[in-house]
Amino acid sequence: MEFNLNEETKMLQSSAEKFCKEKSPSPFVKNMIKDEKGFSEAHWKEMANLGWLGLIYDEKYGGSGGSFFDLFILFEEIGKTQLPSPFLCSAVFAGLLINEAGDENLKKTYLPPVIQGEKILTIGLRNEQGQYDHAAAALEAKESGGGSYVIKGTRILVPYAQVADEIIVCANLKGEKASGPTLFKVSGKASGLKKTPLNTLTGEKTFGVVFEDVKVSEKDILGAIGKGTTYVDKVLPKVITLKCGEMVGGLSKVLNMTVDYVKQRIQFGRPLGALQVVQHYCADISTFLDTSRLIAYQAASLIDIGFPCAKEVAMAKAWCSDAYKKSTQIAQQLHGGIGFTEEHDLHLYYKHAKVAELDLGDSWSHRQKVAEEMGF
Amino acid sequence: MEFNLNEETKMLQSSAEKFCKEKSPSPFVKNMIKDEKGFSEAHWKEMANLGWLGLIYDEKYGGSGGSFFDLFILFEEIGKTQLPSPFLCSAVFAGLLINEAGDENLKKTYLPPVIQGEKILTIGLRNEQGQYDHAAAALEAKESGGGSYVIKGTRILVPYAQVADEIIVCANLKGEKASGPTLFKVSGKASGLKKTPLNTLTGEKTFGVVFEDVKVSEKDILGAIGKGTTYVDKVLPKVITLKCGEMVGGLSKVLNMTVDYVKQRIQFGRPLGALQVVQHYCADISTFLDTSRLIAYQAASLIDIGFPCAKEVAMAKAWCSDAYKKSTQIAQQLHGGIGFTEEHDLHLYYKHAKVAELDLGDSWSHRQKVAEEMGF
Amino acid sequence: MRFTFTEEQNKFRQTVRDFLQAELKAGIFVTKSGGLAEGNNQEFSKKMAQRGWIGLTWPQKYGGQGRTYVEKAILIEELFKVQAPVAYHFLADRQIGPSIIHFGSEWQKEYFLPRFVKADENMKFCLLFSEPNAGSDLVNVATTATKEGDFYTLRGQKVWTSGGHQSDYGWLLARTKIDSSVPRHESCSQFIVDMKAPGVTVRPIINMVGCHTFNEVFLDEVKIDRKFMVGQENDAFKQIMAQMDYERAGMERLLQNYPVYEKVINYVKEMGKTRKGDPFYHWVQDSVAQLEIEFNIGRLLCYNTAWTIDMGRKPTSEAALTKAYCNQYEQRLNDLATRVLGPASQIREGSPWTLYDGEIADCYLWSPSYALQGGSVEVLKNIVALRRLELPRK
Amino acid sequence: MRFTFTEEQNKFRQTVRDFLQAELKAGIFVTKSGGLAEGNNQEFSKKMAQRGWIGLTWPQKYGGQGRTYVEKAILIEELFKVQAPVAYHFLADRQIGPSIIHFGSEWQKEYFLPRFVKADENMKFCLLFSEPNAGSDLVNVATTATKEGDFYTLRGQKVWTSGGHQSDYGWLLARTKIDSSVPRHESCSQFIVDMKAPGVTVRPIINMVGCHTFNEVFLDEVKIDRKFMVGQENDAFKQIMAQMDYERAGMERLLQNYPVYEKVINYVKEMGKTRKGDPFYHWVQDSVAQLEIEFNIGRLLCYNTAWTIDMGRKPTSEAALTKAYCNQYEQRLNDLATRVLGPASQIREGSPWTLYDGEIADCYLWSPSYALQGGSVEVLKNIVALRRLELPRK
Repeated sequence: MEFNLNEETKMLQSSAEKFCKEKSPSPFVKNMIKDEKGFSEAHWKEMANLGWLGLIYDEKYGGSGGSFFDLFILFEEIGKTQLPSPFLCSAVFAGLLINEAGDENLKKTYLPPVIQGEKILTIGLRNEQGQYDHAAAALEAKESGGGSYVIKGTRILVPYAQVADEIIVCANLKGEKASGPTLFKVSGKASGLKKTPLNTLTGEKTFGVVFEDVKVSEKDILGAIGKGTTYVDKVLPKVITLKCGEMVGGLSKVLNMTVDYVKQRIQFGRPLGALQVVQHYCADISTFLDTSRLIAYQAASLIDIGFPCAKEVAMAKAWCSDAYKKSTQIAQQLHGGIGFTEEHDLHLYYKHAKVAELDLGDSWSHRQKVAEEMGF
Repeated sequence: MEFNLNEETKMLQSSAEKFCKEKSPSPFVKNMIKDEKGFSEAHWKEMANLGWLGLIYDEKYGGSGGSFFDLFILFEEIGKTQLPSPFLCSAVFAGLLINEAGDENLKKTYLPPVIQGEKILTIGLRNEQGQYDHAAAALEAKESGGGSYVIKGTRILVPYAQVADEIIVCANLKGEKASGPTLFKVSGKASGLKKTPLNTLTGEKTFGVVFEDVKVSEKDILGAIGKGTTYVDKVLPKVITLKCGEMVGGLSKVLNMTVDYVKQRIQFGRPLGALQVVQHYCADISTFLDTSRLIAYQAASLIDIGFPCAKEVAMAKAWCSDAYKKSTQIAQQLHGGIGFTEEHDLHLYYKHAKVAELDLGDSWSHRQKVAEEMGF
Repeated sequence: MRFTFTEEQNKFRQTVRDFLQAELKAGIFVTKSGGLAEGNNQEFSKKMAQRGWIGLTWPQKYGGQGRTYVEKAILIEELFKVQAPVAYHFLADRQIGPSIIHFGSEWQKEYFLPRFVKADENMKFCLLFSEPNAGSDLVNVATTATKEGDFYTLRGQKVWTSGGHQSDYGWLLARTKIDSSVPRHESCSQFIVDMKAPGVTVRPIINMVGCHTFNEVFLDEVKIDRKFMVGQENDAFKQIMAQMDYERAGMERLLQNYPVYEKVINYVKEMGKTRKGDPFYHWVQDSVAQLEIEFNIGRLLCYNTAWTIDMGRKPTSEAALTKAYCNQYEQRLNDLATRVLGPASQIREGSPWTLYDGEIADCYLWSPSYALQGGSVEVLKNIVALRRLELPRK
Repeated sequence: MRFTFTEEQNKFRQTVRDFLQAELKAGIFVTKSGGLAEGNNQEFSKKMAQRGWIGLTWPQKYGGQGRTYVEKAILIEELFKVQAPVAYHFLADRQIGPSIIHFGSEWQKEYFLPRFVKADENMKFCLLFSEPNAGSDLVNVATTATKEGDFYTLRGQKVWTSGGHQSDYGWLLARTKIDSSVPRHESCSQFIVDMKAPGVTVRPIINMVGCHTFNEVFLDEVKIDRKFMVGQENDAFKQIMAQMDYERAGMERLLQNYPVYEKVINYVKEMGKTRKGDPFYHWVQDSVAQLEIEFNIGRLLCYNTAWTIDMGRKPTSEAALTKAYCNQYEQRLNDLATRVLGPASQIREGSPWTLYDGEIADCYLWSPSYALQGGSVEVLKNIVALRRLELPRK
């Protein structure tokens, strides 16, 4: 048991902190909500140049073969300022799926441009209720002869679909020889693809995508037919853990904002923060932060060293979901009116906490996984 | 909607309050825990003379045909001082079962002595896990010819079994003509009956009773064969609601004790009750009390006027179980060391809250009933 | 004790319900949470006025109906269950009218009360209490009202003024004695301010839902006639105490998101048809049953508070306890709703795949606001501790 | 970051585990929650001493092993998982020893430390801190220690003295300056008191579990040699601050009811074999999964606190936060256990149909006591707010 970051990680952390603070102050984040793209291409390039996008990939694809734990630290920093970008969907989720499922050729074709930020990929794994349904996908792929398939169905909450060069989906393939859940990549410009921007709580760019008989070929299949669920389940723990990183980052910002506010806000002739009830609320947020960080770091660190950690990942997401959300609710209570305004920054985190809770399984669903791992 | 007690009820309440305070100060209650009988026969006689035991029964059986709501008020007062007696098991639970299921002859034989406190009955409806199992009783009654039956099995948490003249049970009758869950009364002195005192959290007198082929006759059957579950289910809401009365009484005492304590206890140079966190805890207990009282009064009042109120009863027990228990936990926290001693009275309520929670269904199980009533 | 309604009360409820159903059918309004914030509809208020439903509890000599607060609670319950657009008259009905009845001058009574109960033009009120440095601690108000002959001159700034941009009058708290030797709570007075008077500037505050309901109000040398002062000079805090009870007491505190609750229940019923035995369904039904219990208790608390007023008692601690309870209930409701309904509940109004046209998402955003008016949960718990339990201040 | 143990640590854990399993098999003790309160077994302590497991983290020159607090946490974890009977040496090992090392005189070090690490006869300690009017606010202690030549005379009364009736020495906090112009926290000193000295009277307090662990201790003109004063005169509070961190920091705070937790988990596993699909089972597995998460987090907090000490940092806020968290976890555990296991869990030791011989019932009764030592949850939250978050006192 050791609870300190190593020197290299600390350096990465402080450069990431600096980057996020400089590039992503809250007015910028709020502008991006109204922006059509929803992120800055300039930042995106810089993130690629800093090596962030390729951090965990093999050097032969242009990555730096770095540690997953360091990637987690990046997402913690990103969460602090809510820097918007397709990092998670493109260079993590899609990239890892390609890395996991793709053959060497595909990897060599796709990973380098993803890592360099030249291609943006995204993920369409959520059904019309917003649930990940790769185990029994509502999206269908039918053989249409000559090694071709036709994909039909709907995906929603597909991040950055409007700029995505490819969308990776898991479709239920019904073929003559082989069938089952299968990963496909679909060109973002494929005909039959209808993208509708969705206005959500956070305002992050996300889309509903309707597949109206979209044609793909067998070259668009990632990995083996029928193995889609397995690939996704292999990659998901990493995505979930990085989402926890984002949440821990957000939570730490909420604590700082709140403590600062109650120190300077004068009420009844003294700082709000001198009231014992307020102090205990702040201690509660502080406890939520410490505990969330520990349990999330644990998941990241065990993934990093390749330790089996299905339970630890589930514990992290279950706990962070509740802790972050409750912290933003307490923070709202302590901020009073000002925290409820658009002008203030607190709402960015209040909204992020709710959306992050609902993404990739809330605390209940991850407790189910914990229960499973406990042998219940 | 009217939230005041009528004059008659108020008078009953204040006389009950006086009785309980005088007869059942905490040293008495604590002595009764060590006492073999566990209650005072003198009190018992007085309760009968005051008309408490027969309050809700018809005048023709020696009752006073009073209101169920008034009975509830009595139990609230009893809960305040934790006055121990077989009131609930004998004059309520058993009495109501006889009233519900018995024929006129049986009622005339049994209700008057029960109401006069001359006979004590009790109830054996809980299986070896302490669960009410009348819907599928683990107790068996087999025909043994000549209108006789043999009862076999175990009941636990049978209150005051050592002094009970009769124990009412619901046994699964397996007969040639008729079968199913059936109510029997079993003489407390029947051979084959083995009673073992159980030491429980509260120390209320309660027993494990093993039925080793206890002989009963068809005269001992209450009501119709196969209808045992129905009778019990009809009476249970009343018992549950009176248990809520006990809990509300206990809760109100916990609030008073705690508020008094934090007013007089000096810490850091001022009363503990001047600390904002302590004030909020007390406000929480106060809220638990008001809400518990309202929801329990509602159940009692609707039963009183014969309104269908399965949901209201379930809501009352669900809420009171949680509210009372949490209040005793907060009270312990505020009392510190002194509340943890045997000398102090708080533990009586801390223990009572837990036992009352576990009796007759905890909050989870009553929420299930609420869900059912909601059409889920 | 009576936990049922009288026949007369049931009839009254039915009358209200019939009216509302007819209005709904006619498309006068739609049922969507947030009615209080958005439903500014004088025409609708006029219809209510015609039925005597504004000033229901006020004495008849002021145009009221002299009916009970329990009946008022029934009225509010029905209005809020369907989120009727009552914003035009709501504040006047709930607290401005009663304050004028208790503390107002004859002129004020004669001028305002009949207009309130008729929902006349230009009678929408807002509250000018909070200031940047006076929120929970209202005694800190810095806005001054300086007497100059028959006039007062107002100088200062107010904030968090709900509906300030749509209001004709503001109900103002201002300092009338600038003397540090006088206790602060004995140096303020209340005024009625014409929001169109020269020197009044209203600036919108956009909230995190993206809506404009709050405002900043700047008072720059606003001159008002002394007849617009309410009650005794420097007596504002005594008056406000009573007023606050009314502000807190109402059934609306429980029902601002009632349509969400109804939707959740219906959703779970549907779910039960196909998913019995599913662990998620079991979690959901348990959670929603808990909400149902909380809701029912909240309702009893509200009726109990109304009844306390009917008994002629000050409902200070009842109202405080009730509002704290209801605020927390509504927050739990909106949070749970998103989890029961799942990730699509994050999609807002106007987008496809949204649930109930964004109502679930919006209500989660509105949640923190319920505690902003009429006292935060913390302030309300203080009141219960100090007033009811009489715990020591020091 | 490393969330695994080194090979050496794993080996150490295995050694401890093997020893404990052998002791269990030999019937030296049984695993039942409450070991700390009841397991006063000098023979067992001696066996631990032989293995170097008392004073594990102390410098070698005082007979310690100079090992890390993380290793200590491993040791404690294994001991408490099986509820080994460590009460004889526990206090000396956890906080008396470290206090003597930091603040004690050479004589005290030479006399006590070697005897501690050997678990010698007559070396059981108790804490004489709390008084009837000094609980969370220790600065209020009224017990006095008056210097008279080479002696101090003690006069006063202590309370909530755990194990006072079995102890050989008491670690006392007393006032050494009776001068109201001196701040209270600069007027107390610490002493070691022979509990058999004339004038010391120990009176049992029976707790609500029905057990005798607490005591009142009366000090009636107790004379002690000045060599039993620890550290600088009037410097007690500085010393206590450090001592408290050790008192709060330990893994034992999470594990006082570990056997209950283990039983609950096994019970649920059994239940799953027959009741999958049952709504109650679903509620239970969800609730216990939540406990599992809380338990795992508590464990990380404890190791993190240990590691903080190993890094040479004062773990004040970590220890406070950890203890507050663990206290609450244990209370939830014991409460939930009764509900998972059902009504029979109310049956106590010795009665038939009891569950686990009354352990579940007893643990629910012990629950409120965890917050009584080392600071209530409220005091600990104050520490987090003031020390870590640096919120203002006034």
